[in-house]
Amino acid sequence: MVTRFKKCFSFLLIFLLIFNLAACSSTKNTVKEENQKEVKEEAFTEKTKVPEINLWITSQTYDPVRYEAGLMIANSWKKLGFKVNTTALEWATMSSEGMKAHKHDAFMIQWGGKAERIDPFHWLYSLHHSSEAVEGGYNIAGYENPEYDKLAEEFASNMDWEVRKQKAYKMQEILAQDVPQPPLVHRKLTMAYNKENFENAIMAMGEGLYSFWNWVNITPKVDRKIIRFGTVSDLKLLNPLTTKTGQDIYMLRLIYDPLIRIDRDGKPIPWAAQSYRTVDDKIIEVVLRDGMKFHDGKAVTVDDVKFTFDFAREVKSPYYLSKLKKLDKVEKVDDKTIRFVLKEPFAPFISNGLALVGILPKHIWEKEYKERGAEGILSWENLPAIGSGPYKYEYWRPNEEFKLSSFDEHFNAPKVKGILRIPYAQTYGVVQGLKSGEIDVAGLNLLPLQIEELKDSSFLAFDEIDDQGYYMLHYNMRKAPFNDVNVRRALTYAIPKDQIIELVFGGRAVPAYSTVAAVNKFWHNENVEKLGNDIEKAREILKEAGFRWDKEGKIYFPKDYKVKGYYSDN
Amino acid sequence: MRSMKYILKRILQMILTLFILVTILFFLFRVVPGDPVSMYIDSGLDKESQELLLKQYGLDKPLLEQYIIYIKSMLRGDFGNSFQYGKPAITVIGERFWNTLVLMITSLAISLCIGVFGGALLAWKRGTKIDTVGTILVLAVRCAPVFWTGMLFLSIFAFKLKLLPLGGMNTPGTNFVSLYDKFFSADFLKHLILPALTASLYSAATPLLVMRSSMLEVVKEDFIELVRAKGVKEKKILYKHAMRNALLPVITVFAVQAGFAIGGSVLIETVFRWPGMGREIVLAVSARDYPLAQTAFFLIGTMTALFNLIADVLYAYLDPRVVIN
Amino acid sequence: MEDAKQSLNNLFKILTRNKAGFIGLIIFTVFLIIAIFASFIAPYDPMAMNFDDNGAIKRLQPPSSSHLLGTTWMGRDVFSQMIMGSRIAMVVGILSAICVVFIGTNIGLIAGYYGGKVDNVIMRLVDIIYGIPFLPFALILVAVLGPGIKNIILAIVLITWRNSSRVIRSQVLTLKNRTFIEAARLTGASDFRILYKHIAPNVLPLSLVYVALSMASAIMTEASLSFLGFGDPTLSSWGKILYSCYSSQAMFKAWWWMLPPGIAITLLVLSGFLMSKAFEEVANPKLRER
Amino acid sequence: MDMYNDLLLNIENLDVCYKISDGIVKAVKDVSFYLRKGEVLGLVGESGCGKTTLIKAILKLLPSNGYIANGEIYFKDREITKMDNEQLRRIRWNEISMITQSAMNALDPVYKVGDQIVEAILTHKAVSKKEAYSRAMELFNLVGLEKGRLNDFPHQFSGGMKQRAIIAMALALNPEIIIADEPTTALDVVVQAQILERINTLLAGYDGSMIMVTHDISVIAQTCHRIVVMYGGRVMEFGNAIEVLKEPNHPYSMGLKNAFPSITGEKRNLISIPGTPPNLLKPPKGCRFNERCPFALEKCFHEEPMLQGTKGGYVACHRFYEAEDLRAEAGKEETWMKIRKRRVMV
Repeated sequence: MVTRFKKCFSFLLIFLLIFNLAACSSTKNTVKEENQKEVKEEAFTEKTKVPEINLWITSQTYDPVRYEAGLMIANSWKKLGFKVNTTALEWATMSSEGMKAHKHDAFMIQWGGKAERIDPFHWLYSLHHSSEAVEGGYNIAGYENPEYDKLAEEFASNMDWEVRKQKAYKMQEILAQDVPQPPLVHRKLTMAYNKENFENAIMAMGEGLYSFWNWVNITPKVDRKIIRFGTVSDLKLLNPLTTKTGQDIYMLRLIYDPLIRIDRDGKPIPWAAQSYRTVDDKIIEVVLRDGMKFHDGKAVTVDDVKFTFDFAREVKSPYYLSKLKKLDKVEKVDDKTIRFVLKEPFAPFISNGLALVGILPKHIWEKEYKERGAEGILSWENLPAIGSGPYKYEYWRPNEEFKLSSFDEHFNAPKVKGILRIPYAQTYGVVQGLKSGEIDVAGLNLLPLQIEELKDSSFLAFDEIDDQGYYMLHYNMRKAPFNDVNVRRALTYAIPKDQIIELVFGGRAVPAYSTVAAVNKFWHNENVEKLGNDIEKAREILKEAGFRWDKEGKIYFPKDYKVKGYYSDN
Repeated sequence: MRSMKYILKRILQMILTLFILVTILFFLFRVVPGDPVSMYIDSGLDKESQELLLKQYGLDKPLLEQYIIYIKSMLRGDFGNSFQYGKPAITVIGERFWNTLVLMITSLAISLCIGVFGGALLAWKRGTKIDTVGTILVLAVRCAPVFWTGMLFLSIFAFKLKLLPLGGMNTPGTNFVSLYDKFFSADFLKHLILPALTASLYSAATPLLVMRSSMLEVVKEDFIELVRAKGVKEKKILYKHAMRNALLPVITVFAVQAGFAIGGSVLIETVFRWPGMGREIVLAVSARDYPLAQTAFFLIGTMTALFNLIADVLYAYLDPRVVIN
Repeated sequence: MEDAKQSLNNLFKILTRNKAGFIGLIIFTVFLIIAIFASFIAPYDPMAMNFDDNGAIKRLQPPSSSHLLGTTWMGRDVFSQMIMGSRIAMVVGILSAICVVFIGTNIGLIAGYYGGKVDNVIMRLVDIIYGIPFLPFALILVAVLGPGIKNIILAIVLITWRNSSRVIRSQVLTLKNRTFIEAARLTGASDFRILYKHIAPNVLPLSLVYVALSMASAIMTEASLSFLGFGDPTLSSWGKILYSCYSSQAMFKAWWWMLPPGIAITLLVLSGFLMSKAFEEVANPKLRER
Repeated sequence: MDMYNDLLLNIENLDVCYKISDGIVKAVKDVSFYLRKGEVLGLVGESGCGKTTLIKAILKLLPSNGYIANGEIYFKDREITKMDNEQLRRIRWNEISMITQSAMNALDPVYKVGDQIVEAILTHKAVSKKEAYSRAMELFNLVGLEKGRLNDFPHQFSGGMKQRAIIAMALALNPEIIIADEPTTALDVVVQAQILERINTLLAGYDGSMIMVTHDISVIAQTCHRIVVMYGGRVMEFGNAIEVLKEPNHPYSMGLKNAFPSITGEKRNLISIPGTPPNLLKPPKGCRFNERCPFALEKCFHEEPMLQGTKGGYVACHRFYEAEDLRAEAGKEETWMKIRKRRVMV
C-alpha cells in the first residue's frame, strides 16, 4: 500500500516539475521552427521575419490600467501576425531603461496634464523635436523629422499666438500620420467634494480639484471655514528649489507667487506682475504688482524677483533650471520694473518659465545660502516656508497633517480660512474619509468602483473633466520594425482604444487621437487622422506596404524591403 | 566582569555583521536597474536637470569612491540625504521608526503573553479538546499569510462591524501635544488594536508551540514532582515552577521570531497603512531612494541584532545554569 | 539506488504513520494533483476577461454555476486563477525547498565534518545572514534581479539556506565522533565517502524537516512578495490574486475574491508544517510521545 | 485496624494501574501493609517492582496516566484515596514528606536552594519569610551544609549536597512520615555511606516514622524495624525486619538476602537471582515469582498464593510451611543455577 502510494507520488512529483517548468518558462516551440524550414523556399526567411516586439508593461501593482491595456494591445498585435512579448517591469526600471535610456521597443506611460502643459510646448516640441532624441531627452520615440523640426522651432520661437496655433495644428496632423508615439486615451477625471460644506469648487483642465484656481475660489457654506483635503500620499519636501513631485508643487504654488499664472484656459495672466509685455523676441518686461507682502510682513520687491532667478541658477536648482534654460539674464529696470533677456526667442518662457517660478524672499534665502552653501541650500527643509502666496505655511506633521492658512493680506485672498491636507496612504482610506465626512475634498481621481461606493452619499458633489494628459504608447523608431511608418500606423490602428476604455476604465475615459488634448480647445486640432479600433485597416496598411504572412499567419517584411520612416515617404 | 566581556564581544560581532550588511546593501542598491532621477522625467525633469541631480546625489562618482564616502560619513553618524525627501534620511526614518517600534513592541509583548500562557495552558490540558482545538487554531493562524489575516480583520471589525478604524495611526485632523500624548491617546490605541492583534497572533504561534512542548518536557521532570509533594498549590506549580523552567527555550525562539516580525512589519504596515519603517522601505526601494532604504535597512538590522543580544542576555539571566563566557 | 528507494519508502512510512504527517501529506497531494491537472481543471483562461451574453464584462460577480468562485473586477474567473495559482505555489514551494535544503545540508555537512577554519568561516557567514531581515532583503533582491518567479525562488534560496545548515552542522558534530564513523575512517574511507555514505543518511530525517519547512516558508514568501507588488506580474499566483483584490478596492465587497487564496495558502503552508512535524519526530525521537 | 492506636499509615489491598498505549499495566497489585508511629519501614525489591509507584500512590503523586484502581490508604484515620486536592495538598510535606530518588534533578534549577526550602515551609506554615529562612539555616546546619550555600543554585551543588539539601527539606516541617525513595542510588559509593549515616543520625533525633525504599537489603538491616518485600507489583513478604532478614519465609526474600553481603558478617558467595522481573502488562499466572523461583511447584503456576500469617506479618508463598528447608537449599548456588538451566530449556 505504502509502496504503491510512494510510486504514484514520485511519478506525480516528477511529472509536475517537468510540466510546470514547461508551463512557466516561455520556451520556444520546436514544432513551429520546423514548419518554418518548410516554407523557406517561399522566401519566408529568418532574415525577412519581422523582429519580435517587446512590449513593456508595468506590474498590475503599480498601475493596473497600463497592465491591462498593455495585455489587450499585445493581443491585438498578435492577431496581425507580430510576435509580441509582454514584459512587466518595475516603474523605476522602465523609467531608466525606457524614458531615459530609450532602450525600449514599446511601452506606455501616463503623461500628467499639468497646467503648464496647456501650452502644448511639452507635447509638440519636447516630446517630438529631434534635439530631445538623446539619452535623457523627452523625445522617447526618437522621432527625427526635419519637416516637423522646422515647424516645432517656429512654434517655439514665434511670440504670436495665432501663428503658433497654426503651426501646432499642422504638427498635430503630421504626428497623427507618422505616429511615432500614439496617445491612447484621456481619463475622465472625476473628483468629489462635500457640497454641503463648500461651494464654487473648480475642476480645472489637467488638474481637477488640485488646480490653483480651486483653492482660491472654493467657498465655505458653513462656519467651519477650514477645508479638509484628503490625499493618498504625504508631501515629500517643501524646498521649491529641489521639489520633484507634483503633489509638492501643488502645495508650493499656493505658498509662493509666480509673476504669471496660467488661467483655467491655459492663458498666461499677470499675477505678481502688474503687467508684462514682450519688448522684442528676446526681451520680456514685467512690472511688479504694488503692495505685495511676504508672509513675514516684508514687502515683495523687484530685488526679490531678480534674486530668485539669479539665485536659482547659481545654486543649480534642478527644478528651476529646467524652466529657465533659455533665460540669459535678469535686469532690473527700476523699482517696479524688471526685464528678462532670453538667449533666443522662446514663446513658452512666459507660461512655462515665469509662470512656474515662485518668488523667493531674498532676505531669507540669502541668509540661509550664506550658512549652508550651494549644496546645503538644496537639502534645506525650508520650514516654515515663507512666500507671498494666498496661503501661508502653518505646520506640517509628516504622515499626519499639513496645514496652510489663508494669507488675508494677499491681493487674491482665498475664501476659506485654511487647508488641512491629510495623507491617507491608501485610496480606500480617502474614499472612506469622504464618505464619513472626515474630509471635504478628495485629491483623488475616483475609479468606477469608488464612485459606486460614494453614490449614496447625497452631500457629495462629483465633478468631471477630461484629462489633458494621456496614456501614451512610446514606440522606438530607432529599432525595426518601428522605424517603418506603415508598421507604426498598422500597430496603432490595431489598438482597441474603445475596448480599453470600456473594459479597463469602465467607460471613464475618452480616446485620444491628437497629441494635444481635445479639452485644450485653443490648441487642439480636431481634424487629424484618427488611428485606432480598426484591425482590418491595420492589415490593409501592411498588405499595401508589401508585408507578407506565412501559413501560420506570422508576418514577414516585404520582398526588396525599403524602410519608409515617415508618412510623407509613402 | 566576564559577562561584560561577553556582551562586548557580542556587540563587536553585531557591528561586524551590520557593517557587512551595509556593504552588501550599498552595492546591491547600486546594481538595481533604474536610477532615482529618471522616474521624475514625466513630472518635468529635463535631461540637464537629471544630470544635475545625479551629481548632487553624488551618483556620478565611481562606485568605490561613493562607497568610501558613504562609509566615512556613516561613521560620523551621517546617513546621507534622502533623495525623495531632501532631508537627512535618518530624520525621515526617525519619524517612522518610533511608529514601527511602538507597534512592534506592543505586538511582541502580546504575542509573548499569548505564547507563554497559551502554550502553558495547552500543555497543562494536554490531550483534552482544548489542546487539540487550540493547537489546530494556532497552527492555522501561523500558516495563514499575515496580510490576509489583516485583510480579514479589516473587513470584519472595521468594515462590517465598524468597531475599529480602517487603518492609519490616528484619526486625521487630531492634534497631539507630545509624543506621549500621541502614543497614549484613546484614538491611537483604537488604531493600534487591529495591526497589533494581527501581528501578535501571527508571531505568537511559534513561541506557543515551543512553550507547549517545553512544558510537556518540564512537567515530567523530577523537581515538579517534588514541588507537588511539597504540597504547593497546582496553580503555583504551574506558574512558578513549570512555566518558569519551560520559558527558557521560548526566549531563544522568541528572539528569532522578533527578528522575523520586524521584517514582517512591512506586510502589516502595508495592510493597515501604518506609517512605519517597513512601508517606507518598500516605497524607498520602489523610488530608488538609496540613502533612505539603506538607513531603514540598517535600523531594522540593528533592531534584529539587538533582539538577539537581548534574548541571549535574558536567557542567561533566567537560567542560572548558563555561565556566560 | 536501492538506498534511495529505501529511504523514499521510509519517508512514506513516516508520513503515513504519523497522524499530523498524514494529514499534511493528504493536503499536499491534493494540491499537487490540482497543480498537475490545473490546465484541465480550470474552466477558463485565468487571464481572460469574461463577458455575458450581452457582451458586457462580468465584473465582480458572486459565485455561480458558471463561475464557481465568482469573478474579479476585470471579469476574470477566480476559480481558474486559484487552480492555476496552485501550480505556481507548487513550483515555488518544491523548487526552493529542494534548493534550500540541498545547499543548507551540504554546507552543514562540510562545516560540521571539517570543523576548524572552514567551520568558523561558514558559521560566521551564517551568523551574518541570520542578521539580515528576511522579507525586506528578499524584496530588494527581487528588485535587483527583476520581478519574476525564478528570481523570487533565487531570493528565497539565497537567504533561507542558513536555517538548515546550522542545525545539520550540529547534528554532524555529534555524529562524526560516533564509533561507526570512526570505524569507517579506520578502514580508510575517503572523507567524501564518509560524509555522503555514512553521515548524510543519518542527517536525512533532519533535512526532510527542513524540506517541508522550507516549502512552507517559500510559499509564504512568494505570497508576501506578490502582495507587496514584487511578484511575477505575468502569473496569477495566490499572493497576486490577493493583491489584485486588495488594490482594486474590492476586498470588502468580494469575499469570493479574498477568501479562497488566503485559505489555499494557509492549507498548503499548514501541510508543510505538519509534514515537518512528522519528520521531526523521526529526527528527534524524544518528541514522539508528545 | 482501629485496635492499633499507634497506626500511622495503613494500606489495604491497593491496586495501582498505568494506562499506556498498549494496555493497562497493573504496577501494584493487592498490596497491604501498615506503618506504626516512630517506626522505620523498609520497602525492598528489584527495580521496576512497583516500589516507587506504591509510594507515589501514597501521596497521590502518580503521573497523569496512573491511577489507584482499588484499595484504601489510611493516614491515621483519614482515607487518602478519597481526599480532594486541597486536603491532599495539606497533608503533603506537612505530614508526609519525601526524599526523592534522584536528587540530581529534584531541585528546581532556576531557584536558589534556600528559597525552595523556604517555599516548602511557607506553603504550610503561617510564618514570616525570615522565620522560614532561619529554619532553613537550622536545617542546613543539621544536615551538615554551610548555611551560606542556601543562596546557591542547585547546579552549584554536588550530588551529595543536593541529597542533603533534600533531606533538610524533608525535615523542614517535622512531618509524621518521611518517605525516602532510594535516597542513595544516584550517588557514588562514598557519598552513599555518608548520606546513609546522616539519615541514621537524623533519625535518632526525629520522632516521626519513615518509609525507606531501597533495593539494598543491607540498608534495611541498619535502619529498619519492619520490611516489605515486593516483587512484580505484589508484596511477597511483610514482617519484622530482623526476622525477615534472618529467616526469610519467601524464596524471593531468600534470594535477595543471597545477593547482598551477609549482615551478620559470615563469609559466603553472593548469589544473584537469575532472570528478569515479569512484564506487568501481562503478569504471569499464579505466583508472580514463579518463573525465577527454584522451588516453584506446578501449583505456583496456576494459583495465586494466599497471604499467610507469620510471626510479625505475612508471606505469600504456597510452600511457606516448608520455609525452613527451603532456606537451607537457598543458601546453595546450585539451587539458583537450576532455574537458569530451566529458563534456557524453556
